[in-house]
Amino acid sequence: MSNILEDNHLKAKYVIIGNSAAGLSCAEGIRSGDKKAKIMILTNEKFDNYSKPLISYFLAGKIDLKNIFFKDHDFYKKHSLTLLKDFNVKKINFRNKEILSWDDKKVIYEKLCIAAGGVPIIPQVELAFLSEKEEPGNNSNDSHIKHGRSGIKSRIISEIDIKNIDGIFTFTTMDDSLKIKKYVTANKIKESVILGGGLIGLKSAESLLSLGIRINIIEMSGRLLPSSFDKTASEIYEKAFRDKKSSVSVNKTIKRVYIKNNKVVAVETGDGKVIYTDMLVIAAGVKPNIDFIDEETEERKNLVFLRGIKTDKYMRTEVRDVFAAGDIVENKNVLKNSIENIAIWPLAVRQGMAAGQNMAGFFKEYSGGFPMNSVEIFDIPGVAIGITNPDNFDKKHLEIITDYNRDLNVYKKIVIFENKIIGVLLIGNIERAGIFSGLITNKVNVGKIKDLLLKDDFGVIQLPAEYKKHLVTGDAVAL
Amino acid sequence: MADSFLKSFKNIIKKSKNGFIINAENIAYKDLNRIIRELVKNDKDHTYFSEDSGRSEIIEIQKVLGQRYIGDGIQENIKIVLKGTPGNDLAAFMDGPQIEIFGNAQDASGNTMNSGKIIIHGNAGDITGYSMRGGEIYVRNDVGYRSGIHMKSYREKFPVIVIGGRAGDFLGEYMAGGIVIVLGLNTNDFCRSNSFIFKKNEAVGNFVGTGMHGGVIYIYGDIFENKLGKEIIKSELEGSDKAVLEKYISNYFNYFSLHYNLDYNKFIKLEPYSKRPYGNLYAY
Amino acid sequence: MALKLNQSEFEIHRDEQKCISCQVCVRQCSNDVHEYDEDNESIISDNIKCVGCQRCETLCPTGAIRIKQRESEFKYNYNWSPGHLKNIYKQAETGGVILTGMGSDKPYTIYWDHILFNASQVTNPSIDPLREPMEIKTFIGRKPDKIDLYKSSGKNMKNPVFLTNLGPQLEAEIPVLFSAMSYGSISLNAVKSISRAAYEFGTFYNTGEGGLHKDLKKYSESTIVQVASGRFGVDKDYLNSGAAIEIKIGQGAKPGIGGHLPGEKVNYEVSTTRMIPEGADAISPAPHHDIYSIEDLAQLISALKEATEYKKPVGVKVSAVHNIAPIASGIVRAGADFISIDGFRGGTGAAPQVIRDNVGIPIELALASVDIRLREEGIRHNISLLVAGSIRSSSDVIKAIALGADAVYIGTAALLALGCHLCQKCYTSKCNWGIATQDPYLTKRLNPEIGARRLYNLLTAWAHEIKEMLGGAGINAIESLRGNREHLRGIGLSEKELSILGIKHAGEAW
Amino acid sequence: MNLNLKYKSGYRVPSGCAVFGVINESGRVFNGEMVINAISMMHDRSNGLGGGFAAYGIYPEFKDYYALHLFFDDSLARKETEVFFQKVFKIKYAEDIETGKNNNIKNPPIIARYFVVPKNIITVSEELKELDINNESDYKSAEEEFMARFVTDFNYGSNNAFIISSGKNMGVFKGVGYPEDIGHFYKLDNYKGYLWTSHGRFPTNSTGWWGGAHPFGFLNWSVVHNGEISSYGTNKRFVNDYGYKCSFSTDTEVLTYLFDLLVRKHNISIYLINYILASPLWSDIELFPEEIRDIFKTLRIIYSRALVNGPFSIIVGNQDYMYALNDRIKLRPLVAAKNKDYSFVSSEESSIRKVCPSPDRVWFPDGGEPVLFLLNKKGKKPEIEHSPVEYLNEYFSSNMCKDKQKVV
Amino acid sequence: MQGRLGKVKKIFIREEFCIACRLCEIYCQVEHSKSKKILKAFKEEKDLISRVLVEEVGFNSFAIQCRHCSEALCVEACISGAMIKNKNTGIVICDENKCVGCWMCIMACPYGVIKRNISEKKVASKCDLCGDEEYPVCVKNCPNEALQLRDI
Repeated sequence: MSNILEDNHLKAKYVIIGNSAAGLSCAEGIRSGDKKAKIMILTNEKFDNYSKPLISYFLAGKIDLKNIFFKDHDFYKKHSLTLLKDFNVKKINFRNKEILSWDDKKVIYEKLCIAAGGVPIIPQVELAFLSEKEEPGNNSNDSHIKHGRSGIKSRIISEIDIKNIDGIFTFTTMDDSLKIKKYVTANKIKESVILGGGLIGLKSAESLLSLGIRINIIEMSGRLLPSSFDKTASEIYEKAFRDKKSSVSVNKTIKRVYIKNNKVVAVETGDGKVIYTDMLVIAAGVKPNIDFIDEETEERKNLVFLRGIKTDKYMRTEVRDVFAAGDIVENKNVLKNSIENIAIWPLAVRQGMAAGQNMAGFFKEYSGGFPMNSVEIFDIPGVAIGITNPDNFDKKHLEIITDYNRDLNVYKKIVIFENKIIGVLLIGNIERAGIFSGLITNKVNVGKIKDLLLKDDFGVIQLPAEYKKHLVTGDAVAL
Repeated sequence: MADSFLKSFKNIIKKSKNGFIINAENIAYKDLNRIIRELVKNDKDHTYFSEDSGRSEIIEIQKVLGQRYIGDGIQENIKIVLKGTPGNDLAAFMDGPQIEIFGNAQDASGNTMNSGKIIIHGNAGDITGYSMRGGEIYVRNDVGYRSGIHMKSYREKFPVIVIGGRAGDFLGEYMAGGIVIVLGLNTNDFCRSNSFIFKKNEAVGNFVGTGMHGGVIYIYGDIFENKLGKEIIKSELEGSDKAVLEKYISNYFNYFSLHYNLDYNKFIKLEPYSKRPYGNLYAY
Repeated sequence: MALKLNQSEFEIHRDEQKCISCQVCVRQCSNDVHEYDEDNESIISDNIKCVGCQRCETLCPTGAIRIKQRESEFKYNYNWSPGHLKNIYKQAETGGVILTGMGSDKPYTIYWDHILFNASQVTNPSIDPLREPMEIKTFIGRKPDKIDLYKSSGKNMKNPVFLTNLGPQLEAEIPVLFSAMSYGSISLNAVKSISRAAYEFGTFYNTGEGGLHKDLKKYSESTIVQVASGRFGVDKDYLNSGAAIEIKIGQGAKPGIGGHLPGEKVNYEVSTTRMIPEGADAISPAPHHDIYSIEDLAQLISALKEATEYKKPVGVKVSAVHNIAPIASGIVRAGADFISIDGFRGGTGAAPQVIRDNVGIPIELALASVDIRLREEGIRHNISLLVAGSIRSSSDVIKAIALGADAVYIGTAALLALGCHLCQKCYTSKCNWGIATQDPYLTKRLNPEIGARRLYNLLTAWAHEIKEMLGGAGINAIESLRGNREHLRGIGLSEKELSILGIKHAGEAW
Repeated sequence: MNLNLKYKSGYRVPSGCAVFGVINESGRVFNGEMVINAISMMHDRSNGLGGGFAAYGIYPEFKDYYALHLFFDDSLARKETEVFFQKVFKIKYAEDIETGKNNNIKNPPIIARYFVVPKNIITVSEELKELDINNESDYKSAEEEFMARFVTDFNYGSNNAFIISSGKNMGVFKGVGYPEDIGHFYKLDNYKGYLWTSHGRFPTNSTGWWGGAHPFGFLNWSVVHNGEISSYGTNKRFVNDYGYKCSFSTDTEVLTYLFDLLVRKHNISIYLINYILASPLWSDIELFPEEIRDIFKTLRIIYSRALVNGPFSIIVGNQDYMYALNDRIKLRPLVAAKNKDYSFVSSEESSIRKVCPSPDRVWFPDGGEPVLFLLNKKGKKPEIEHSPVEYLNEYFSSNMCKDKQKVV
Repeated sequence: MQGRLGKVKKIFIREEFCIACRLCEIYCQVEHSKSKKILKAFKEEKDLISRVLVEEVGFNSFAIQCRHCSEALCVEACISGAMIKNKNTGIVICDENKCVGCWMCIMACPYGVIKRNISEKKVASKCDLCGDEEYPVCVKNCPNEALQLRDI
């Protein structure tokens, strides 16, 4: 496939930017309707495909390179897909339907799906470059940057710094994972700071922990996984971290990172505490990867709603023949009835599939989604579905029922709004979590079974009759 | 002993151009059959009958009436010509000869026959070809009930019955191999004035092929579905079927000097669903 | 609580090597025999609660359980059998009548087992039922003495006038019908199984006195609706919903005794079907209180015929009692179209043991004597005779028909096909096989699709066997066997018994 | 003792046999030589334990009298019988039946015939008093009924004398021996009849006895039969229920009573009899045209006990016709032939050809398909009522039968 | 009962006939054990997991296992490509070699019929319709045909 790269002008009926969940689903979606036309997939990476969520498992050594691919090796061949690797999109000329790369390759499309995913958010952290003799944190205070001190060089961190300075990493790509792996192995790293207690933070923490590295998580908000967890849930994991001689610091930020000899040596938190560390993982979240869409253009304005690309229910954007799917997209949150970016794998797949089918001419609706995530750290599985922290809901119709068994480390929280479940948080026992996502998706009235929801033997059988019938006889039945 | 036996019948045995002529009037079947056997044994040259070579040594029996078991158990390839009405069990256990009857045959002709040929210029009675294992039977006109019952092929043996007229009920009952062909053409027994029983104007009676688990029945013209035994399936001819039919039907036409213009597309073919129709009958 | 003197009837053997503590037995026993001990992760079984239904044994996936009749429970005494002792202990404790279920298990002579059937050899050919036609279709209903086919005069020769009015007939594809078992005494799923099997096979089932559940109306052409003394569920619709009507006078297991369905079995569905209040006892009086004599029976028969416009055969079911022959004669003369006679080994959901085991006569003798008596009176051919009371196999059927029956009813055999293991505890309503119970947890265990299939299979198998035996005897229509006692021989029977049965002894030629 | 009691006391004697029958439909009479010739061809089908003949039209001079043929054990029995007969009958003529000497015929009984009419039946029979007799035809029926009861009662009650033949202008000649010997023993070449049936017997289970030989004669009926009836018990009880007493314990006796009951007493057309004795299968009945299906269904249901099961071929003689029938799945052979006004039925074709070498037509009746040859008395067929069968025949002949391709 | 013969077949749940004996669970555990022998599996192996689940409330009960949905949410949610729906047979299978135990599928499945198997490597454990068997063992061993394998 690599020889294709030598061709400067490439054409395909369908072009997909992005080679992950959404992109490949999109390709499958197209193929389900159009068996023949050329499909070209552009990726800025050098791998065939790999599952981004798996990079933490790879880092932890739980899976090898062979298994990090979520599509088989013959996937491209089977679906006659042309994959252009190392294709870094510089800009898209929507009027001419051209995609240009930084190395001046050009791809011409008839229909385009942008599934370029997300990129890490880099927070405004100061980098302090220490000389050999300087030590981090001495007399440090908030005015440090402004006034300077004995000539310490400092600046706000940039993407280039992450690439160039040893020990600072983001953690969203295979490259990141490989780099970290190489770094920790080569330097026999024992101590690490993770900036951010969100999903990426936790995942990277778990991986590093399993490599025998102590973790210091610095989370800006009051709890881990702030979008999904509540304080109780967070504390279960915080305790688990502490048990592993790691630390979790909530309501804290990192204001400064100390670099010596182009290498991270310590971080200083917002309250002035210095934490010596060999490495720093910046896990402050991701944002839609829309940088290659020229900010000046008309199209950019049409495409982008808040942070990502807005699509309709057919995954069409405002620009003709341009579709989008995956973490780059802003679409409906069915629970809030709002438009937002929900960057989770299942929705990426679903959107990609819908986009692909619509590109091939079939009307396939994507009806929106809601966030959900599962983690398992220190053998404690946790699942958060929907709105687990219902801040903006009318309290009158809101019920939150919880059950916390400290001995077993089992915590259940169910958020009910107007007799319908809108959020579920399960820690410790997640066995039948999916039933709740079903109830949420299908907006099932649980008014009569509220008492049963938290029971250990809660299952399909207790569900309201009609919905149960749908389930039991549901997909598999025509009685 | 044998010679003296034959001598005692010298008045009724005459040498003919190519064999013997026997006048069987009022001769008991035991005597008649022994005469035939002795004549066969005496033929030391074994210049037996062969249809292909045209050579023939023929024992012709005239005025046959009711004598049973003619040809029973004979293994040599002689030809016997019968004029009259032979009795039951004609050619039972026969293993070689060709018997040609100018007249009707009674019941159980070709019973458990191993090889040879029976050509009947008339009708044949019930259970014609019972348990026949090999050889061929040609009946110019009709046959009675249960013709071809339990006939079966075995290794190189392959029994064939060709019926020019109509066959009674239970044709090919239990049939396990071989071929039965019913033409339904040359019948003298079709619309019977005395018949009260509901019979469609068809070449075969009821319960065709009941219990059949091998072999093929070909019938000229379609038949009423209700007549089919529950173990068989009706289908149309394939190319190879036509070749088989042509072979035996041309024999039939030759033997009886007949000719019909047959439309081979009008044949139906009956075959069993299974070699083991009763596989599920028993509880173990 | 005073000491109970009765010991357990069964021993539960659990092979610990095989027991995997899966608890299927625990979950399946409605008598709470088995209990899971969490501490030991093992199962403990209580012999005394066991009724010997073998549900656990049957379902145990490793074959770890064996239920054995408990031996030497009492000191041996020929006269005072364990049965007597147990009953006395129980009665001494409770002061009650000993109840039991299913037919009598006492060792009276079973005449079926002393009768042998005939086959052809040489003088006539046996007939191969698989290949040759073999007819076992049976018509049940009243038949006239002779036929008057057409008018002897009249000019319209093209349209002969058919004079004989045959009267309504039940057309059964096999001379085997399912006998009366009411919804209430058995579960709806059991009735569904039976009715569906009857419908699909082309025979009949009998509602018993339980009324006709709405789900069974679709099988009405295969239904015999029963009118018993309690008249449960009987209305004009009910009468018209069946193919025939049977007036129940008596039941073989409990001649002269009424019935009693306890209120706890009368749930919503049963109450609707029987048209009685929910939870109320359903009591069938011993006699019909409009029948105190034979002429009253005639009156009821006529009333039912009037109500159904003479479109359905009306029969009468009686127990086989000592003077059954004249009783049967009276029933024929009262205008019944068929008589059902239930022998003393007939089954029941609940009967006083003392009645069940001591009242009535065996069906074989009743049948023979009724057939002869009706024949002597020249009225046998007018009526169809159905017999019941422990028909256990196709050979019993064949023998019954050769003795003179038109058809048989099977009850216990049908329940066995549904899984019954004859534990005889029907009256407890805890039937572990989901048959004699209304407990929804238990009735679920009988899937009527499986039940109907099993019954259909049973009839199919019996039909094959009946045909085999008929064919062996050189007969190709069941009517040629009816009353053909020449094909029967007794074995090990006294002259008197042979004479009542009207058959020769084995070894005697024609 | 020829009339050994034990054969009478409920022992049934099944048998395999040869049957033959011939009728001249124009009513021309011919002597018994032909039928002896024919039946002798089937010598091997019998074993010398029974043979017999029935002949119609043999007693024209006594045609209005019942010709009773009797076997007596001894002269005492004969004496007693004759005294009894004197009371009941007006005896027109009586004689020993002439027999010839035949070495193969052993121990014949005393054989005699009586031409009789009953004295006033109203006075002799209490039972018949109840009958409603208004005219000659009623009286004729009543007289037949009287004779029927008399004959069955006589045979049932007697141990040493039997009436073997009781019709008018007909007679049964039978005994223990091969049929050809019996024929010569009775000198049948001296008799001339228009309808002859004959029987060669191969009884099993017992030695033959004179009374058990065939044909079975009862009133004008004579029946010869080949095969064993599996439904014997059922059929016997059926005729028993209608007052027939079975004295001879043979299938043939029961068959005869079935014909008498159905045709004479129940007035069922001879055209319908096969639908009872060899009923069509239920599956065939379903195929009948709807208009008459019920009739056949009813017929079978009511007369289910008259279904004759097991292998049989029978030839029934009557003053008006010769009737032959096979069981419905044809387990016994039957061949029919016609040559001008002679018609034949036989177990084997060779017997027919023996007496009629080239008949116009030879055919095998199907199982349950009757063969009926009517006597054409003075150009007048016997009165047979219109029946569903004619309708059926018409239906099928118009719908089904079309000429086949002709021989080239 | 008819065999699979490559057709798309599914297990139908018939609640009205489930008798809560749980034999389906027992046989499922055996089928997915190492030895596949009931005594050996139960006596010697640990952490047997049933992929069919009997739910019971009062006399109501049924056994539920993977519905092999036409649009399977578990497949959609799977981040490792372990959960695959075979387009020919319709069967959804979790490739335990690829599964990393992220439990996204458990979270997605509205029937709640995927289980955590943490006995060795963490993997999602679910009904595979007993791949090689003519009938899934739960269907084969249901004494009351409350589970039926039928064509779609």
